[in-house]
Amino acid sequence: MFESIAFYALSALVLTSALAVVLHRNTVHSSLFLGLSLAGVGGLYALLGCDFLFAGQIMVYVSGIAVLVMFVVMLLGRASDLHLRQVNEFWMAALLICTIASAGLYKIAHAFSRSVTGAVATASTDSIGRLFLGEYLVPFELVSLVLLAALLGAVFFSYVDINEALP
Amino acid sequence: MIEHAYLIPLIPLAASFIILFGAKEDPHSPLPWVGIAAMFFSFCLAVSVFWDFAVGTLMLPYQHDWRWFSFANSVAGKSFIDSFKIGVYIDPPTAIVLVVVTLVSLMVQIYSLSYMHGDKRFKRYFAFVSFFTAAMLGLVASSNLLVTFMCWELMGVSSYLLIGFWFEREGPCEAQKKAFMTTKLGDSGLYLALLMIYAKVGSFQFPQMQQFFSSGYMPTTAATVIALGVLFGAIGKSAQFPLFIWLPDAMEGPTPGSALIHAATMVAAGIIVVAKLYFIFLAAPLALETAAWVGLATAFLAATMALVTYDIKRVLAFSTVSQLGFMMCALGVGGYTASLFHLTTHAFFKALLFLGAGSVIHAVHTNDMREMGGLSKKMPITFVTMLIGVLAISGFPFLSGYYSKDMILASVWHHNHTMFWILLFSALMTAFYMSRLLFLTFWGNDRDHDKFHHAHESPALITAPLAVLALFSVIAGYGLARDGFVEKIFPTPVLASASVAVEPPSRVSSPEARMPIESSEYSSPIAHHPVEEAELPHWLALSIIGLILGSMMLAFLFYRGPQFQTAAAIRAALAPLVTVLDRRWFLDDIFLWLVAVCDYIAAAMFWFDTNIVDRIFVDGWGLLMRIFSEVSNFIDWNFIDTAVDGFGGLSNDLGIGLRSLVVDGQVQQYLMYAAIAFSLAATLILAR
Amino acid sequence: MLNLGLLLPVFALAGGALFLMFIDLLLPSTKFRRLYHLAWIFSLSVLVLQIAALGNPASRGSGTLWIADSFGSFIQLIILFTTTLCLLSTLDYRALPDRYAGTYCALMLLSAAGLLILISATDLLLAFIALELVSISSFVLAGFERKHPKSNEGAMKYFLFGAFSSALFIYGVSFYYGATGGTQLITGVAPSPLLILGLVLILLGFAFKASIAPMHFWVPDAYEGAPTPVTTFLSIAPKIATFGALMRMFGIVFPASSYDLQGLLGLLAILTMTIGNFTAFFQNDVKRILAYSSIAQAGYLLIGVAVGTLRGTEGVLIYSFVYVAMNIGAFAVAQAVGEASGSYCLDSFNGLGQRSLGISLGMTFCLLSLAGIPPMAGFMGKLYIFSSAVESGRWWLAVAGVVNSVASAYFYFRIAHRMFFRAPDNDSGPLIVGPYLYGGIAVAVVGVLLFGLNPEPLIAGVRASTPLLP
Amino acid sequence: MPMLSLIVWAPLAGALIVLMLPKEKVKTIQGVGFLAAGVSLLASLALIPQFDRSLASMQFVEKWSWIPSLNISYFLGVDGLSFPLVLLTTFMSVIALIGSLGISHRVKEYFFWFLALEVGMLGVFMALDLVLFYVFWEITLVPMYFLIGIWGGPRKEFAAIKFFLYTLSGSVFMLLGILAMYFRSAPHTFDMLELMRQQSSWDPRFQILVFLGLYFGLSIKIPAFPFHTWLPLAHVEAPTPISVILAAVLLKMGVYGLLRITYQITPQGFAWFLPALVVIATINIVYGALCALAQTDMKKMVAYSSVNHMGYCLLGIAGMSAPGFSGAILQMINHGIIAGALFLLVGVIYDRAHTRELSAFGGLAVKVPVYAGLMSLTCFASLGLPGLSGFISEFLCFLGAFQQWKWATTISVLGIIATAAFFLRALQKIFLGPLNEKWRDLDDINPRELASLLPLVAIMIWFGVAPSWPLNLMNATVAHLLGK
Amino acid sequence: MTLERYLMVSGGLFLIGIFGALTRRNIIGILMSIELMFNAANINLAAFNHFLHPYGAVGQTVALFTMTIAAAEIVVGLALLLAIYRNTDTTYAEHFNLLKG
Repeated sequence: MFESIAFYALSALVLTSALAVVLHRNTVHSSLFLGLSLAGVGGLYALLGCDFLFAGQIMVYVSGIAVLVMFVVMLLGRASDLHLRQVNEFWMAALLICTIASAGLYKIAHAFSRSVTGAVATASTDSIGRLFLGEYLVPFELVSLVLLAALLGAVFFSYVDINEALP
Repeated sequence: MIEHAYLIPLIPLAASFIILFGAKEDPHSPLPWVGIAAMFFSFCLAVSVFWDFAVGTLMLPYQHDWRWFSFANSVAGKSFIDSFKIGVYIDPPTAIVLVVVTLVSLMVQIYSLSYMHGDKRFKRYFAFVSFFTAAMLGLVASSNLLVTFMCWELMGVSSYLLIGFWFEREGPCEAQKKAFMTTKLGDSGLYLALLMIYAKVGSFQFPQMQQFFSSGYMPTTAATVIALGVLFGAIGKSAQFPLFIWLPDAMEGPTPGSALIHAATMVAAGIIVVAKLYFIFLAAPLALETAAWVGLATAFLAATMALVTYDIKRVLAFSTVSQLGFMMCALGVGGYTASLFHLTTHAFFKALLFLGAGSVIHAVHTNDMREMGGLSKKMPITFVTMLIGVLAISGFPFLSGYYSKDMILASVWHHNHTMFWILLFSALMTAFYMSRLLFLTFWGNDRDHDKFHHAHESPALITAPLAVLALFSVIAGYGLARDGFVEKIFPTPVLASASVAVEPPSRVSSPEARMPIESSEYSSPIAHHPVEEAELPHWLALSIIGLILGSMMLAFLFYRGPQFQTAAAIRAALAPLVTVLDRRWFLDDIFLWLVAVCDYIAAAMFWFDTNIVDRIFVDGWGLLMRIFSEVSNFIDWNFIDTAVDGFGGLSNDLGIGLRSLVVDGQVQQYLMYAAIAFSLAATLILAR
Repeated sequence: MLNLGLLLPVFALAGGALFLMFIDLLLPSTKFRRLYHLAWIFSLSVLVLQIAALGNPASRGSGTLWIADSFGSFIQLIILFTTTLCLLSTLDYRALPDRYAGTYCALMLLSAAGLLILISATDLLLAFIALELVSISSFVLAGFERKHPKSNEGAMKYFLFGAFSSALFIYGVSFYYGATGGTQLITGVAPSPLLILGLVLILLGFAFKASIAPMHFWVPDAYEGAPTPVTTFLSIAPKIATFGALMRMFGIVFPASSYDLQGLLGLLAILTMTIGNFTAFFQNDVKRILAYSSIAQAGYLLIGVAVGTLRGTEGVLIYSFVYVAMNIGAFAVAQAVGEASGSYCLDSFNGLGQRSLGISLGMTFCLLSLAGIPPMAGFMGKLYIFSSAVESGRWWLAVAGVVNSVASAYFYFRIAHRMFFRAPDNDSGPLIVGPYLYGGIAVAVVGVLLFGLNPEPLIAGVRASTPLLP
Repeated sequence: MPMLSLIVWAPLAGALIVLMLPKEKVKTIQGVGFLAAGVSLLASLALIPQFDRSLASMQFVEKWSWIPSLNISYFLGVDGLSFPLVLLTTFMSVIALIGSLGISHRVKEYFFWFLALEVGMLGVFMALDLVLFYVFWEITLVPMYFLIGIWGGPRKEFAAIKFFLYTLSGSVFMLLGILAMYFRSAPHTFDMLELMRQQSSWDPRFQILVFLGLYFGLSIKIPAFPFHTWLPLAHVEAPTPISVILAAVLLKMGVYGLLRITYQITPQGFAWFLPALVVIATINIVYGALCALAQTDMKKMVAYSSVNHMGYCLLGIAGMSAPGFSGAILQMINHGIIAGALFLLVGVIYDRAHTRELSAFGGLAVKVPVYAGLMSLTCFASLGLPGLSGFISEFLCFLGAFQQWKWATTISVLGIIATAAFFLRALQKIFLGPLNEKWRDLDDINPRELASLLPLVAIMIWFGVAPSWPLNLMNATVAHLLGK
Repeated sequence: MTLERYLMVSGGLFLIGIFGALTRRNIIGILMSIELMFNAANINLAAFNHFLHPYGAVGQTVALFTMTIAAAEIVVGLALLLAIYRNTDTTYAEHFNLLKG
């Protein structure tokens, strides 16, 4: 019962704030809603018993990414933007696409209307750790390379060369 | 000598090349003598062959073949190497025709020495004449129908060259083209006949073909079709109705050339080929009948046209056409002997007439008879020889034309009385218009003083050939008709027995031929036309002489004075008819119209080619593109109505359509397609 | 069994990248150019090592999430070769400031390492991470001319499209996980809607990298904007590696035939080549033309995947191989012209035939090869690919392929047309080509001719490589 | 001594040498070009005495493995069908090279492409492996594209690309047909002779499909209606020597393929298509002639006359009889000679007058008698005047076709009249009538042009009077072809 | 609670993400939308792990990887955006149309 209430509440939170992210005129607000939505997703993880994931979600997404985005938004945002429409002329087409796709996704989901949870939620950190250092060792190491590349890129792009900056 | 008969055509051929390439062009070149010498040599050869035959020391036919080329052939899934032969086949008619041709050509060349003297293409003319004669001799002497056809075509091209000899003027150019094209039209019939003959017989050797047709293997329908094809060829070449239109125009060429083309050689070739292939006609009664009627129509129509023409050469041209009609008609009614006899005599007197006319033209520098008159005083030799020629062609008793024409009339009389009367009327017209020519030209007073004043008798090089030909015009008829010699020379072929013993056909290629013969379907081996050693009833023969003399008298009455008012009055009275005749029964107009239609069709075809067929490719691609672009437009609701600007002629609808997918270069447009792909995947895959 | 040794080349490259970054710190700024040399030597030595290991059975086998088979190593050779040549041609590309050489080379090597993993991966997670490694490196590489708005824009579009398709890919992986309970590629899974949708989404994710329609839209923009050596790299290495991965997935593990995906793949193949060829008609920028051309080439390659037979697989490998030669040649000439004239506009090719006949002929040969005209290598590749379609009875694919080849000849010949039929703009002398670029062109042209005239070694090599380990 | 390889590759060697020469050394380049083409010509002439005319099988066969994994071999050989065409090619190449001496612009490239073109043409006639055949077939396209596009007339670029795309779109379908045959054979092979042996077990439906693919490619090259429209454009825009090659050799590749591949490997498809082929042949003849009649540009007229003449070849083939085949092959040779000469002649006058409009001339026979004579002779040869080479082949074609297709042959024979009409009209407009004063200073033909024309004219007369020499070359083969 | 509900939430989130990616004019908006799509995938993974494959934590691990990758991507993206903003002074997607056709 609690689970249902929590689920629906969290779902509503996730979806409405997601809608707000994509629809809100003010990009700053959008980024705030993004954090909210991501937090809601974290809540869903918790409901599913994914404790480590929940923690990761809050730490990486809500406190990392969402804040980073907000930071950039504020860096690049301009007051004038608030008066501009933030949705382009494709919205009708996009809506159509999403409507069409939703039918398919609904059908997929519907196939699992009877599958209820079988296992009791247990702490999964242990098995995650084993996977990280066992089967998924190489991906784990590889991710570091990805992050390294991302880092290189980020540095490269945001680096202001003294010589270049001069006129 | 007979074993060297192959030299008869080859020597003039060689001479023509020597003349053409022997030296630079020179109005006074001595090279034409080479041609004359060559022709004399050929003439001597031909005469010796004929003489040997006439005195009985030589048995004709003579045949000698060489292998020409071999090619693979296949019948019913079996293939083997077949070969064509090239060779001479001389039978009595051939022998005499060779003599006639070489003689006329010799005379024409001698005559031309003077006539063409000083022309800037003097030498070339003789080369053409020699070549032309060579082709004619080859046609006559060949043992292989294919070679005959080749010579036939070569003659066509040399007549083309001769008619257009003075190509700087428009007239000869048009005339030569017309002559070539018209005869070419006829040739296609002969060409098809050749194809059919080969398909049926499998050989082009005359003896083999004769054997095949005589033995009755040939279905009548096939024989008829073949014969009609041959006939069509002859119609073109021998200027029969309705293809005679080219001949009057062909008078644009040098007059001696006309004499050669229209007296002894090219126009006779049609008759000769029909005669050579007479065995086919014998197997095809319908074709024979057609030939007769075509000849009749030609004889009649041409004669009518000659009545109203004032151009001296044109009159002769129509007269030629008319006489050829006589010959064709005679062939059609079975008068083989008569026809070839007339061909022989006609060659002499028509060459004479042409050369005489040339002499006149040479003297007065006009073709229009209305500007002549009274020339007998100035040009006595020409006049006398022309008179002989006119009398001969009119059928004046005991001159050559009398015998041959009489024979033709006789054979027609025995065939069909209606035809006879029409033909007789044509003969009377012949007498009339030839006399008219004579009277207008030589009689009466001079109508054009200036021209008359300058006129003078031609030099000996011109008059001598006239005299020789006049001599032959006089004696040829009697000489040949005496003792039925003509029957010996021109024995009417009959189907029942092959006239010569030849080896059986090496091969009978047509599959039908191997089937048992069903009597109803195949022509019977018995001749349809039993040979009639017929003569006209005496009363008729005599009255014909009278009528001919009468019509000559009539011509005298009409055209005697300097102004020939009588004729003019009659002409005025019959104005519509005269117009019809002047316009040559509108046949020319019909042909011009046909040519125009052809041009129009050609233009339409070309339009079709550039605007329709060509676009199959260009727009084929375009269509492909359009289909794709429709598809992409369907996807792309940001349809951009882009003006199609052709690049490189390739339709670019597809490119435009595809490009419009991304024309804004906006990233979300790109994402859109990815999303569409996603949604399609999500729905379509699951709709299974 | 971890069997990490099988990933040795990857580690070598990644280590090389780290090493370069380290050296970068130590080198004085005047000598940054040496980093390029270092990088290509690195790449080349890995290539040599790989070749040396070809006959070594110890270098074959499978690890937990990866596999080292001859199929993979064949494609790895192609990738390493391409990387080497692209690094070399960078030496003759002036627009890149030397001071970023370290970053550039490191990213290039990382990207190559990612591709090596991608081709060996038998696990979707590993493949995903490899893809991301490649993507992120190439986003940066594509935008490497930081001050250049076109480069920026191309990188941005590339990035957005890439991120979007990554999302699709991982969404597909999640379905795959739902259907199989893992991320490893395993055979014999019953086709359920969940699985199929997952596979299709994964296909779309791969399609992004391989520039298969409808995920190709970024290609022309990114290619045009990116520095030319990077364009060369992007047009070859990721594409071929992705095709390798695609073939692993749809050839072996989820045979397209048993999952009803052949029609879809065939359709995508036709769509891809049609879009590529027909859109290329109207381009006036050579890099863009070549970009669309590379889209079209992906379409031809996809035919081989769609056919799914052994011959199709061989065809893809052969075609990939010759594609490297001809594409490198074409891009190298384009770069040489671009360097000389400062523009990649078609007009800058005007009269090249009169200026430098050799280079123009080389370019012509490469273009002919791309159009699939004998006796160039491209013809042999197409012959093989189309013959696989004919053999399996998919006439429509072969017909679409040949029709597209004809259409493609049109725009390839637009370049030849400019080179030979137009007069040079002004009295410009022979084209000056840097030594490294010249070498690249020479290698490519020799390859194009050699493998066109004597494809036997290539075919034999491919035949030895095709038996895929499951 | 692998003579056939020598013939094929000598021009390539020449091309490579030309490529290495500096472009200023025009004389050397020309010399190398002549040397290379001359080696080919001499080698092919040297084969004549060795060529056994009584054999129907392949001679001088060279077979080496080329791509063993696909069972593709380097397989050359000639028989009575291809040997005359090889001779024609080597011969016409030298003639065209003589004509090429007039090219003064970018000589190096010209000779390079020209020699490359010769390699392709020769290879097509010798290859006995379908892939090899296809490779050579396509090799001809590219040089041709450049030769038309660089040295052509005003619309050369469009003509070049149209030629290229048109022929390429045909040949790719041929490729599909080849592949289909490959996979049908067991073991898979591209060997033509082997396929000829195996074809009897293929079902008619398959043969028809394959035939259609092959025919599409071949018919474009021939060119058969309705795929002929590239020809007028390409001919008109190409430089003179290239028009010569195009007409003399390239068109023959299509007919050759028809006889070599479709007839022998897909006979059932061929037989199935015969009624259509005969209609196409008739259309080619009549329609080509009529289109030629509508032309005012000499070169275009000659181009359409090629359409018309290739119709004779098709008709002869459609007859499915030995005379027809002989005629078709001989017609190929003769048309090569005659059309080559015609294009050379048109080039001669174009070089002087810079126009090819028929109506722009008039009365030239007075000014340029030698030229007029040669032109007339060639025109007459082309319209099938007996005694010149066109006649015999035309006649054999008709002879072969007539037994089976009476009506089509009849219509075609009537088409001859149209052929005669357009040639005569052209002759009249150019040479006859009053002299157009504009051309008062026109020069007659010069020795170089004469040197390229006289051999052709000599052959025209030779083959017209005594066709046994070319026919003997092909007789055994043709007999074998039809005697199956 | 059934898997269906979770899948529907995830699907909804994914579609909202797609919608945003297609329609947000601001590039940052697009980036945020793509983050939503990644999260949708993660919900799927977690839910499948929980409902269908409860033994082991592969789904969760993959989700963690995804999170990391998404973070890496957004970092690069934002840096790129910064660089572009410096050059062009805009963050609106439709302003980037130099390259087209």
